[in-house]
Amino acid sequence: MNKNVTVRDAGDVKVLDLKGKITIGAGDLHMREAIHQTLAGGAKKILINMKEVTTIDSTGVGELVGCYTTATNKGAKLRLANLPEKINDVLTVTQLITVFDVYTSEAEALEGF
Amino acid sequence: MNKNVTVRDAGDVKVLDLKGKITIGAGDLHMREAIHQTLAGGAKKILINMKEVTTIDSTGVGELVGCYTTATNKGAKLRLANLPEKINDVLTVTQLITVFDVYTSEAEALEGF
Amino acid sequence: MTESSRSPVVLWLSSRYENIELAMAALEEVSRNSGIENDMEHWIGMALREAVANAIKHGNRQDPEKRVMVSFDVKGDDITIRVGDEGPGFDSGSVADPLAPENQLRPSGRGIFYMKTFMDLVTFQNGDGGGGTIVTMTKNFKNKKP
Amino acid sequence: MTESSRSPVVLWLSSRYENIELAMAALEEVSRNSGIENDMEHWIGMALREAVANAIKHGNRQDPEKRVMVSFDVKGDDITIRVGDEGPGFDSGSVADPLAPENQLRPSGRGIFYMKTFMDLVTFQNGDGGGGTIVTMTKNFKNKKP
Ligand SMILES: Nc1ncnc2c1ncn2[C@@H]1O[C@H](COP(=O)(O)OP(=O)(O)O)[C@@H](O)[C@H]1O
Ligand SMILES: Nc1ncnc2c1ncn2[C@@H]1O[C@H](COP(=O)(O)OP(=O)(O)O)[C@@H](O)[C@H]1O
Repeated sequence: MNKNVTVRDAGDVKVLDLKGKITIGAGDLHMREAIHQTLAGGAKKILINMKEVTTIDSTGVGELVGCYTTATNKGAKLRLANLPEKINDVLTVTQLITVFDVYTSEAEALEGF
Repeated sequence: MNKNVTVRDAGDVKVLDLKGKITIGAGDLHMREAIHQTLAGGAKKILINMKEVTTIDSTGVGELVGCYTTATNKGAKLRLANLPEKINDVLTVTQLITVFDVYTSEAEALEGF
Repeated sequence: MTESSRSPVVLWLSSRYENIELAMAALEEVSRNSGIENDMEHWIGMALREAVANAIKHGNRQDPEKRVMVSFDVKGDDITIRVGDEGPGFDSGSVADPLAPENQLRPSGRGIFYMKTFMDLVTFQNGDGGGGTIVTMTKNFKNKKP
Repeated sequence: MTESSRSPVVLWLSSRYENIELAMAALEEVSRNSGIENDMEHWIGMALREAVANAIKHGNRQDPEKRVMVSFDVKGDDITIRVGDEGPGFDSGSVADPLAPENQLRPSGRGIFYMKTFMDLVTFQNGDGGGGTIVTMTKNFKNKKP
């Protein structure tokens, strides 16, 4: 299975680059693991870069929500950036776009994080 | 359906560039039509450029054989050039590679046609 | 190809998530043969993913011996997709609304909602004797997306 | 994924040549899931094309109401593909040898030969009461190509 999450640092922010499909049985667990690891490492600011995500299903969306809750519960902040139009649509129809902290670019998301 | 045969002139030789799949229900009839048209137009030298052929099945091979026979019967010569390795293998196992006049490049095939 | 009924295709897949991609590959072929455009295919594919995932997860509980049936039917500008499983069936009327405020942060419960959002019509049938679920989803693929 | 049996997949296709590509798309997915490499997939695909084309052409005579069944089974390093049709059946023993000099320039008659060349084992069965043909083709996909 392709690892479709990579983690990098941008100052004190952990940036997770997601790639490809975040769908049941495919990318869903990698994202969760990566978030949990960065939180366990003490990160307080996490930025998820969705630029290269091609497809997300309800399981992937659920993972995003779960990660958001976990981060909040640990006193960390989670932001999303670079949502492709279709991914944006998927979050919009379930009214999650307002729940998440969404930014159009990585620079914008990092500013004042 | 994509037309996967184009015809061009190289001196007095008609060159047919085949492309993609020469398979049942797909590219098989286009090739036949193109050959018949060039023969009807009085061509005596036909070069089939196979460079861009990705797949050929037994129906496509049969069409090639049929075109060869038709051309020969009309007193025309037919040559093949630029066979990709897999296409070459397909003609080899049915011992057709020796029946056809096969050249590794277009230049070679045109020489002394 | 006649206008009235193109590409009837039926797949029987074992209950593994990786086989979702096979259903997607079939949709891709059916779309190509029926003139369904890429954007439209994406949204239909989204509904198909959800339906097959539910059949594997909730229906067949990932038992690879149990089969998921996926059929594609194109008539005119309508595509009808059926997804069947060998599971216990369920009452689609009592599924929680994922837009209700108390459900907004739940990590699950959005699949059927997506299916209904991206298709024109989605119906659920339980098999005879309560066994199995068949989801039937229809979409006019010449209409705009939701 | 257990080693012993991965990706059993069954397709039921209507008898249209364009559905050959659907069988190919399924093979592609099965290959990806089973670690079948590209070159090997190409040769197996060649045999699959021939088998499905024969089922559509000679078996079902292109009657779109009749179905072609294609199944994939991977056990260990062996892939077994079955292709079934609803045609009249035939005697595979009496098919002419395409390598015989008198057949070399025939425009047809090479399909079964290709199937046998590119797979390890190809067998034909006629259905009960003479109806239908099932071709079973097996290949050890870790072996080199012919
Ligand atoms: N094919 C099915 N068989 C049995 N139960 C199902 C099936 N599809 C859906 N369900 C039930 O409906 C519920 C809601 O499904 P869905 O909206 O897709 O959300 P999720 O799958 O995230 O729970 C599931 O939790 C399950 O109880
Ligand atoms: N599924 C089938 N049903 C009935 N007859 C078949 C089937 N497959 C093959 N045959 C018979 O075997 C012959 C040889 O098949 P093949 O080697 O594929 O060559 P071709 O299809 O070019 O004739 C066919 O012409 C046909 O008579």
